[in-house]
Amino acid sequence: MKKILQISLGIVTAVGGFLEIGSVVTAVQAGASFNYQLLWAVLLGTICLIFLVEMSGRLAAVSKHTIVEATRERFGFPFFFIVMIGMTLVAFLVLVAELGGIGLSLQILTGIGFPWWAIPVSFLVWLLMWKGTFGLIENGASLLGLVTLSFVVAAVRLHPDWGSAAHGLLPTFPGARKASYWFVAVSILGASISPSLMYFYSSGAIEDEWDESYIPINRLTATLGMSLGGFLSMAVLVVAALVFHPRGIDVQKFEQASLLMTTALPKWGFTLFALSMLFACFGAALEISLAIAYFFAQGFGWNWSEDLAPSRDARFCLTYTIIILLGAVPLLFGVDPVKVTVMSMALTSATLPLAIVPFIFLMNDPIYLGKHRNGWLSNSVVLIIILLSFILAVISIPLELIGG
Amino acid sequence: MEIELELLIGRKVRDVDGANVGRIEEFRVERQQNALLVEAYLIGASALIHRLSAWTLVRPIQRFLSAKSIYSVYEVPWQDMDLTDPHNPVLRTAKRDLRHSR
Amino acid sequence: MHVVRDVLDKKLLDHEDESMGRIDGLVMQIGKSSQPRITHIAVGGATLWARVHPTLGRIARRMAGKWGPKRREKVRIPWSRVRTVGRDVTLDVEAKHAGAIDWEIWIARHIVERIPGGGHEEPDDGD
Amino acid sequence: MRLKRFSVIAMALLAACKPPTPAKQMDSIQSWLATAELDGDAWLRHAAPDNYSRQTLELSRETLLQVSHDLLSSHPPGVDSAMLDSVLIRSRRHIGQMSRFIEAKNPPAFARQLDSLRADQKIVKRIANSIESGR
Repeated sequence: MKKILQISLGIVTAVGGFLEIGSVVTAVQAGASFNYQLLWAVLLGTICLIFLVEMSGRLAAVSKHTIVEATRERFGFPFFFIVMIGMTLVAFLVLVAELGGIGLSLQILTGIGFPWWAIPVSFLVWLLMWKGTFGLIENGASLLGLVTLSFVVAAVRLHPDWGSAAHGLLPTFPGARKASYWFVAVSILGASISPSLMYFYSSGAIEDEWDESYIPINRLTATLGMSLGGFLSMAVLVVAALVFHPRGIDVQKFEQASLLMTTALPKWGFTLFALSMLFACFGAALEISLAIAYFFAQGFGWNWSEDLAPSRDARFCLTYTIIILLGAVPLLFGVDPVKVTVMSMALTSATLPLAIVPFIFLMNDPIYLGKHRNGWLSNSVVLIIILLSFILAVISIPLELIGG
Repeated sequence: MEIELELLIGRKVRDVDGANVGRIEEFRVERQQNALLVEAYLIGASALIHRLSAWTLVRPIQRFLSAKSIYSVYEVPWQDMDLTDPHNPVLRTAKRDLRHSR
Repeated sequence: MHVVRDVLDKKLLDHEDESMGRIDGLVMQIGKSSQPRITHIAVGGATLWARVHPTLGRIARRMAGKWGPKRREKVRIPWSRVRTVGRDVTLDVEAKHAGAIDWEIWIARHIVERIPGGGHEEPDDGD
Repeated sequence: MRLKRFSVIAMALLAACKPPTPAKQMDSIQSWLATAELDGDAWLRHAAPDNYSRQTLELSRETLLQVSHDLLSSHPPGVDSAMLDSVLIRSRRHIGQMSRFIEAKNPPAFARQLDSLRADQKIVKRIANSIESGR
């Protein structure tokens, strides 16, 4: 009975915490510009994420190490330092995007511009981290995040042509606008395959003191939770394809995306979108700032626990305090969060090998995982998808930039 | 003399004739009550693989490429290593006299 | 036992299982004809950054002298204080006195505890 | 190495954004006309709040102003610039009126402006297609 509860809670957190500004913006752009054509990217990214999240949990449960701890111990500090730079830079951009997403949701609800929200929002995020516990943050945020299920309702109410949607699940080569097609594909992959999520997940497994008995639970929650989450992003893409694509709206600004559900759910669509983004980005902002703090603390061997009083793990708390404060700065200057989002998602895929290749080494380490280490299937699936997104990223990012 | 062991990792080693042997990757030690006694230095790319305990990942690839052994790992007993200049370690023997540990 | 794989970069726990950093470096004694012995564990920024680049090491050392806890000499723990080497390395010293967590304490005292809700160093009601 | 890629991207960001093709600009013009139309439609159906709708109409109007200025200043070949200019000015006026009628809480007048905006959309579409075929 207890296990069933754990599993369902895990799935709820996974689903509620899945969407964030990255997955929504990229899915909306994909649907608006390329109809169902890019659904395959969401599918591919989700499959890869399922494998990676399952591995993160398994590593923590068996070796009692988080990914970051194991990386530092196995590869030594000099290499770890390179990974740290790459990951924290990208994660910081994502944090800016999430804080901006909260600001934008409040902007469309209140009419007050998002730069004004930068300070209060990041203060609130910081306060929750300062006072809150891990359970509160993880469960609370993702329970609120369940409002994102409204995207599915919207998708169903628009009666999409499921047949042609299914066609989108198979990769196809674009007719026109090739550069932008691949760039959006890359940012979708980057939005789905998020290393920070892995760091957060494995740290959570340690905070909840998982052992080998959790392996089946972990497998189940990772699979169900992440696939349902991926299903949510697909719903977003489908709605965008039905609302924006026929009208020739090419979504560049959050204000455009905000109209996503006004046709499917005339009465509540607008508010539901705003609230979905508000809660989703808020949860993601907490998650990502925790992930960054975990990264430093675990890498340097500081005390780290979201459940301790700040003075018991001072350096850990100081890290996320500084990160969150810095995250507010670009928004104060009115940097467009949507632009930050798209770029940070593309950069995520560009930096994926840096995070994932060492991780694959760890997942095959007999010392850490014994008989629970990866099989050839998981290894090849992950590596292939990672290398694919990396190559696509390296090619398409410059093209996109030159294209303006 | 005192040496910071962590700085030796990755240092190139030459033998008596000045021939390049490889990089120091690992140290095999005997644990004692109040110190670790260095028994041998592991040199070469395979030593790196061993250090990353990555054989389970590398062996299949090796087999797939049907390469007998990608690299040799040299296990140098402490007597044969001269660290008087830590920045360029030198062997007291010739490369050909080294025994492969794998 | 293999030092780099099994010891270096492992987490250090004091006698109360308080985390006190990682094994950032190891001090090796070599003599003319005597067998090399690893006698001390080195902890701290100066040791750590020197592994990335000597210059970084020097900078870290200089800053350690000027800022925060103002500790000039590197933190070294004799190997004789090592209890077990397993998933982590446990010592029979107290983190506070070893000097390995000077920064943790300094930041707690000078910054975190001055922020409302920061709590104090003794264990809190876990909020 | 990551840092290098990072700086490369940063530099590219600065160097990038050479003027897009007329076709691209027409796309973005249509996209923003459609945005204004969808937003207006949503407001009429009480599906979007006043503040947001006004701001979005403003945003569309400003973006349209900017894009059409860029487009016309480049004198695109095979386009009746005068006609395009006039229709774009007209539609911008409609959008401006719409946001004013939101303030005035005047749906009927708002609806009239919305209809004429839709009419202009069709004209712009025709011009756009002519460019597409012209390419």
